[in-house]
Amino acid sequence: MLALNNIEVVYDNAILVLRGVSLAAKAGQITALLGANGAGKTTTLKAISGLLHSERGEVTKGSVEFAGERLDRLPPHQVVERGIVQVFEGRRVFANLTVAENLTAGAHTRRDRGTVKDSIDRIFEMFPALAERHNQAAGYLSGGEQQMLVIGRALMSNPKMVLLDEPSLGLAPQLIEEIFAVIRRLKEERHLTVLLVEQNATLALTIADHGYVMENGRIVLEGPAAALQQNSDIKEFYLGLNEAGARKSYREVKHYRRRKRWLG
Amino acid sequence: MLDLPWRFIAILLANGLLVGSMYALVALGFVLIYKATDAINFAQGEFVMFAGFLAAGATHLAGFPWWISALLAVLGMVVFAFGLERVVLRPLLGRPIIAVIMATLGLGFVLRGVATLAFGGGTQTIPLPVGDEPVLLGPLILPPIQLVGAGVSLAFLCGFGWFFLKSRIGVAMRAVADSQQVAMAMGINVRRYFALAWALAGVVSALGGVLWGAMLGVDNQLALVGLKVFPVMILGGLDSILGAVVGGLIVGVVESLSAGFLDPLVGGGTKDFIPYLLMIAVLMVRPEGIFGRRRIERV
Amino acid sequence: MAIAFAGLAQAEDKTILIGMQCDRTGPTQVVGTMLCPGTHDYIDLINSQGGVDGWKIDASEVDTAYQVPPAVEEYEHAKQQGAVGIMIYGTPQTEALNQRLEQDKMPGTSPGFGIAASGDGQYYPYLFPIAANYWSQGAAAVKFAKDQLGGSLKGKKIAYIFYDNPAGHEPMPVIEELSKVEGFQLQTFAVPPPGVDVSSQVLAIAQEYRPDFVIDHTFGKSPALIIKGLKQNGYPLTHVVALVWASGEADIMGAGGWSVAQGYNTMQFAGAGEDYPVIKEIQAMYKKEGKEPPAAMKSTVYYNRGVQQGALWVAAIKNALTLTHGQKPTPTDVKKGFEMIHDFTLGGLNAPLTITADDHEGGGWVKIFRVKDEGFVPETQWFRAYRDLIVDREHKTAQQMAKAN
Amino acid sequence: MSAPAPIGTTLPRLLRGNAERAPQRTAMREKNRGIWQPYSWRRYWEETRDFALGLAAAGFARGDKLSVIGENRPRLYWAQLAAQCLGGIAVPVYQDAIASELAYVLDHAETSVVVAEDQEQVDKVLSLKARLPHLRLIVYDDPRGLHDSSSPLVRSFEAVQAAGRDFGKTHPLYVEAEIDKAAPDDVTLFSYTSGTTSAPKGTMLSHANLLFSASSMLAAEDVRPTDEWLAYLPMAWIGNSLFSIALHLLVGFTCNYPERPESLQRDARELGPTAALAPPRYWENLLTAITVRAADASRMKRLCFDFFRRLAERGERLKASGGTLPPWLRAGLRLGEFLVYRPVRDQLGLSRARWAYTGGAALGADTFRFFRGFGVNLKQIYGATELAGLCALQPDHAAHPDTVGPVLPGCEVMTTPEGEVLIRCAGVFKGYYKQPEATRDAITAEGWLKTGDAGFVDQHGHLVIIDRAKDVGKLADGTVLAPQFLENKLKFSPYIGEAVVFGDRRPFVAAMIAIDPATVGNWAERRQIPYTSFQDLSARPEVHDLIRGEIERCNAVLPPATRIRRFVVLNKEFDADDDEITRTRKIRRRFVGEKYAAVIEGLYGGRGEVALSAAITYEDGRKATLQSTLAIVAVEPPAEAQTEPAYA
Amino acid sequence: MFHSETGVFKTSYAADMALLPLPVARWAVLGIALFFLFVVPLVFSAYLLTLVNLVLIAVVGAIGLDILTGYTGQISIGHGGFMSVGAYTAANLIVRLGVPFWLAIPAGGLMAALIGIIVGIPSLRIKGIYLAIATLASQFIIAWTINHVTWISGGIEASIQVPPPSVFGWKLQTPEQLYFFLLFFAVLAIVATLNLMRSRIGRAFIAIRDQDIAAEIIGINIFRYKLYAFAISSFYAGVTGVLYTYYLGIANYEQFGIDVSINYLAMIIIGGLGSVLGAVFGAAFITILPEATRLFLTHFGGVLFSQDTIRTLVPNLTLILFGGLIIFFLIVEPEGLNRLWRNIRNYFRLWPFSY
Repeated sequence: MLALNNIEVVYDNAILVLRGVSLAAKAGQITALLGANGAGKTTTLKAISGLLHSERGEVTKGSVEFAGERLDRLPPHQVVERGIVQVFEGRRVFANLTVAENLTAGAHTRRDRGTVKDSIDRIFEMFPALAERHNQAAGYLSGGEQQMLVIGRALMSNPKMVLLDEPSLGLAPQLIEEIFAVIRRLKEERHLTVLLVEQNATLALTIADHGYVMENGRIVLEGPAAALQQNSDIKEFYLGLNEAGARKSYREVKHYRRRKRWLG
Repeated sequence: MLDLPWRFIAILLANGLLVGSMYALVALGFVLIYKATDAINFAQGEFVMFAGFLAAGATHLAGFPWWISALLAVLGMVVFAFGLERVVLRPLLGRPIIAVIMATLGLGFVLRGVATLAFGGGTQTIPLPVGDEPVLLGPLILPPIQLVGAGVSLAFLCGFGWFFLKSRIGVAMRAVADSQQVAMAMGINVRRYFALAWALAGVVSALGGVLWGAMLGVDNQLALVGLKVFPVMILGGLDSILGAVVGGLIVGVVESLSAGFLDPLVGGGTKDFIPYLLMIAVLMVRPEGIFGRRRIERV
Repeated sequence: MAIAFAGLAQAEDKTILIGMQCDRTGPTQVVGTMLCPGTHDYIDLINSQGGVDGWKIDASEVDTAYQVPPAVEEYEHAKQQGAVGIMIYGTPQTEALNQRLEQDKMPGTSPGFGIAASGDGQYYPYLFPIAANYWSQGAAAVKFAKDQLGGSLKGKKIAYIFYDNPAGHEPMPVIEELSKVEGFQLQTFAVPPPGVDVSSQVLAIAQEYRPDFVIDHTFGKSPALIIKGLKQNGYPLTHVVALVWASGEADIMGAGGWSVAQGYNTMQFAGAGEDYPVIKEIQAMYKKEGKEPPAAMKSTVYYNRGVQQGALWVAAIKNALTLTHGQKPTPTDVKKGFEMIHDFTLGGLNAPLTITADDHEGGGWVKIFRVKDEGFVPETQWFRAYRDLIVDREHKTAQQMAKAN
Repeated sequence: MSAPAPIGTTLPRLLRGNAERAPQRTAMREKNRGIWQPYSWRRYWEETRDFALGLAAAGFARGDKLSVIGENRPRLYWAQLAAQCLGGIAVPVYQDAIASELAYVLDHAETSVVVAEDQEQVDKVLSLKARLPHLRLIVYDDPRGLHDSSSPLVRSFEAVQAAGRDFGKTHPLYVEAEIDKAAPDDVTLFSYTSGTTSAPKGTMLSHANLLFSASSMLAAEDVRPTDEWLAYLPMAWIGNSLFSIALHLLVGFTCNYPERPESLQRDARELGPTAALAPPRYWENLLTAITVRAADASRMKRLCFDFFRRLAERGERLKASGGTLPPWLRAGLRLGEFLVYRPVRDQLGLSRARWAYTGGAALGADTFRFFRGFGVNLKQIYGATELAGLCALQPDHAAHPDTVGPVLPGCEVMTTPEGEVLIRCAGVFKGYYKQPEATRDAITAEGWLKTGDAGFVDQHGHLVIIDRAKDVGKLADGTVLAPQFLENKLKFSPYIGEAVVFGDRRPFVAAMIAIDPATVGNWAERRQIPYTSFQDLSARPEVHDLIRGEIERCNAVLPPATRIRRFVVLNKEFDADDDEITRTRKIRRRFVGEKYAAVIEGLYGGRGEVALSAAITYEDGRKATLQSTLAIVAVEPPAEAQTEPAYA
Repeated sequence: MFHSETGVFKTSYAADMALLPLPVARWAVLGIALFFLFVVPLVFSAYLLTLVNLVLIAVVGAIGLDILTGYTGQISIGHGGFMSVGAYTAANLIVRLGVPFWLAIPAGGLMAALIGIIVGIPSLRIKGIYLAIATLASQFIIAWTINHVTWISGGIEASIQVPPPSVFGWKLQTPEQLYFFLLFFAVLAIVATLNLMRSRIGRAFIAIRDQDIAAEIIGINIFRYKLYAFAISSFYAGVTGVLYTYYLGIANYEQFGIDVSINYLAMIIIGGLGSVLGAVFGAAFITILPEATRLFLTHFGGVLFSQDTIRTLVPNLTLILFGGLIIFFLIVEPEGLNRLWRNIRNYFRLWPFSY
């Protein structure tokens, strides 16, 4: 459904952030994109959603194709119109707008303005906590509620595909489970295609169908989620497990890293 | 009862309020742009001047009646603002604040040069059909042009306020103001809204240009109105329309009173910097201005 | 060898160069854009008639935007190109160039502005105000008020509204001194630069202080706004007298036109209006060339002052050429030429101006024109007031300055 | 050139002598946070002495072994010298060795003290503790993460020195006395051979061995006390011990240590070493980097570079064939020197280098010519661990890609009827530690060292090395095949990272190629060829076409019989962790042949693809298996071939 | 291409901080020094020297503003005010007490620094645009004070005439004499700033500019360093004011209006923010631009326009060029002339590669 072909992303005409990144997300599946901080995951999402332009970034080579159409030259609002919507990490609500206004803003690209109200109601059904606070400024919601709001807001555009950036970041474990349950439900019930960027690889690989690993702006490994869960490097570097399969503790922090092989 | 010259105070107050509401109109131009695009338009004064020149030029060079001239000024400023946003401001998106400040300052110079070359160096008038005979209101003597100006200003300020709060475009504009990037991700064509904000600022400038131009006459110096408006919008809060109104009124009154009472004591000229002193005092207490929104800094 | 752009503009053989400064883009551009064309037109007129004893005059103009550094820079430039003198524009510029003029023995003119004390030719040998300075203007305004108010100012209230910069302050001591002499009450009202907003000052004058007479010494936009404001507040403009830089057509137009400003008294050191032979000659020159006379000519007050400035320079050069017997004059020759100007009226455009080695002001003559119908109508003859007091003041100040340096 | 007088001294005595003669001269510089911190000879000596005292205090005695493990750091040198001062033996080991390798060497050498660079190495050694019964002490240099190490074995370098100074108070002149006890013939260094063929062997080298090599080198080459030497080679490599210890002590030049391996290129440029030694791999990588950088430069620069590169190559070929350069070419080269060659040398940090060596393996002729053309005085040297590093080098006037120059003064050379090169000199080693049979296999009764290399001496008296004797094979039709020659030709292509060529007793020549991920990745991006990982990239048909093109270019200058007819592109890089290459990056051809036997069969089997099942070893010892299918690509024979003689 | 960087390494931190690590740079600086010491005064006409002198004065002010705005990230639209503080302080000292220049200049600078600190106090609470406007306010307040407090302004004319500076009894009056005087201070400003920026204070400034909250976290007392920046920057401005005063022979606050503040901002923008060299380039560029425009149009504009048109064209075109160039640089080359220079330098430095 979505295919990135060998894209190169350059910021400020000078800083090369992504080199030759290619990946594919199949319709109705959850595709996980793993990698350490600064590996280029978010940049990849922005290359898809067109938001690079606003940060002086540019897809200088390669192409992004969605349902057979080139996306890489499109401005973000046209990408949303094509059915892809990005959810930022860090729960970026419109803090000064109310919950309802946030959702209204999410439906900006929709032509069928009459049904926006119904959609808002459906979001409220999905997230009852939001309904209670529909008139409150979104900035005052709790972290979990804000995460629900940004997902709900993204759904307001009736997307075919959602790019989810670190939905678990900074949330309590219980909330994370809740959010991931929602993601799984969206896939199963709405047949939503999801490209999920996560540092929490354990979690991501449990709900994903396929996974990619990025490092220094390149894809270094790909494979079905189940296979990746078994990969030695993945275990070591993303699942945080040592040989014995036990979790490493912070006391064992090392000033060096093991050589990675990235062989699948 | 204190032995104060009450009538004089009333006159000063009225004068201050009238002038202040016209300040508010020019400040609105700043606020619109700042709210939507995070940019400060240091050429707002030159916008007003340029609009004034357009209106005066249309009257004097082409002989149009005042209302066509005013309309032409509005149209001209909208077209100009659109073009400006595209050519100058868009490339500067996301750049440090000083870049936008300097670009608009530079723009100011260009506008001054162009206006003088195009319309000549002398002072031109905009003949609005407003009489010169003062309006007597009880003890008050009110210049009619100021009354008209204040009326038009307040009407527009109310209109804009409603537009922002209630309309779908208003919600989108506020979303853009809240976070450009997120708005973009929601499919809001941020550039279009930037252009819209500049265009609206163009409309406001055109109104300001016609009103202030009619009051002061149109020449290069009209741009200096822009300098008067800084304390207005900072006092009110850069991103608040209500703030622009209140700030305008406060500055108008403070200026008027200080000129009336302080000037004779210290030898004059206080009204130029008293608003700035007030502004600094307010900033020290509330850095975001009276109605401004506190911005949360992310590390 | 000197690298200079001078080579680009090799002066023709028989050309006398005058440096000319102007403000066409700065705060006083309203004046500059009207005045400077007048000077150029007069010099063009003389050149078109074959120049002065066969010498063409070249006034090389530079826009300083009322800034001092460009003025100094351009002065040096003009000096290097061999200028015989410099037309200064602006009071701060005059002050900055004063020492240089003396050092370089280069005459400079500052008509109607500059250092008031420089009327004293002993202490300011190379500076020529060649028109009534601010002190003379202030004194004349008081005299005019006195005459208008029936010959006595005792117990009367006079408002002095001024542009709040050094030039605006300048006449103040004289007027204050006269208030003691004449026994009137004086209150001052400052208009802060850039003077785009005078409403509260006008209110204070018209509504609060309510003087018997107003002396207006403002520049730029302010005069127009003051006229309009006083009018709107019901104050009679016949009781307002403006000093020379608040007395132009632009001020009347800015206020809303002749009809608004009816009765407004303007002070001039060059005649207002078009009814002078020299203006007619310039118009004829344009006609002959098949061109429209410049728009600046419509603004007779400033334009005529420009013409006057040009004419005085031409006169000085003519005198200098008699000293050199037709040889190219030096700056010092031109200085002497200025000091030989005697009873120079320019067909009534000027007061009968006489410049001597002692008196570089030329007598301090002014004339009041009142706005009537669609123009300026002379209200007085050429006159001057409290001359002894002014001259005395010039001497004292000049002495002080000389001591300080 | 006369044979150098035998040097009857030891390394520690040289150190002490240098410290006395020139205490203030700079002996070492260590780049730390951008600054080249200098150490004087006195400091070198004093630090070494203190550490030796500390070792003595810890019970380190004559004959004990001390291992250093890490990047080039002054302290690791001090530690080696300290051990040698006490009559101990220094056993440097490869810092990137995986656990099993390390365990083998440390155990085999019976190392009692390990001086490790940092936490990583300490952890590695600690994890092997159970397998190292002789290990008594682990000393670390960089304390990060080690301050509160719970192991009683672990101590900081400073702590050992401090203990040593205390020991010194009660034992004045202890170290000096120990130094004086030593004889030049004492074994002082174990250099574990890179072992292209089998498990590493501990080559025992004496002071005299090392100093012979160093002094004969000194006789043959322009080495000056003012030289700036950059020590970045693996410490376990004999070449490094020879240059950075023996020659350093003998000549007294300055040894400089780069900040980190990653900053080597920049540090080299800053320092501008006046002489350089690097293995072929380094020069190959450098050439690839230059080619890529030149290709990425702006048009004007690129045209300029390309033009003068061709000119240089032309000049080199002319010179090699003994022709004289026409005046226009001479002028062109002079212009090129100003416009391209000197700036490039400057960019590489080679503009001060009077000479540069490539050694340890053969360097492709094209690469060799390239650098010479660019004004780098690149020369081949030949040596072996068993010869304390060095036995032949090219004089300036006879640099040639195909020879390794005359043997050094004091060395003798002969070839066996089978074509194996034998060397005899004072540098010949003392034997393999604990392996007398192997020693007997290596040294003949007459004291000749069997180098294991096939070669001959040409008419100018220059030694020519063809390949490892065991690797030289014959095609089924009897054509002699020197795989290394072909491999070096292949590796001249910037796209080919490693190549292994087969053909012994086979009907034709086939190759296994590992692509250079950087350049091929770049190439793929430029051509809009999508790929995800290295594996994916290697499997791209476009990449196969690219490699086929490169091979065809290579074939064009080969005799038809030795042309490569089929190849596979491997989907992993050759990795020392997987034993496929040595730590000095030489192909273990035999091992590779066994490991990839299935692939090789596939290459000759005529099928279009072959299944690969390759074992992978992780650094910490975990193993995994890579399962995949490789495509076998056939190379069309070129229509018309212009051949260049291959050594056969 | 023309020089070698191989073998240029540092064995101490002092060497690492050296201003001119590369031999080629040392030669270049020597060449420039010879040019300014001999070629300029001997070859340039008095008029060109006048221009150079103005550039030299502007260099001091531009560098000063760059310390605050370019290096520390605090925008000031009030530098004209600080200059007038310096000018009047010095003028009063010179005229009333007969203070020599070597006292008057630092005194002017110090007074300006004091005022700068006061103006900088709001930077504790406010930043960015708000601070910019607060500095603008200071400009108005300073101007008003000078204009109205005759004790400062020396009389209602608010202009103080100042005798030329005298060095060992020599009065410096001609452009040639003033040239060396001003050159000394410009060079002093350049060298002092280069050294300042390599110091702890300089690094703190840059840290505050780049990420003030992060700077605070790593223990930089932001407020104190911001005040340092204001103080140092306004010290330079004060010195600039004194130099102007000596140069013009008059202290006049009207010469230090908002336009001057904006001019200086334009200098550092066009030159390239946060670079001493950029400030020098910018100062030269902005000072020469109007002259160049005028000379060009008066000499070559005659082909297209009448002299009268040119007289109106010149000043307005200068304005348009001035504003247009600011915008142009901001959009096309935000790092200014300094970046252009570096690009040229790097082109050859990396020759024959591009990185």
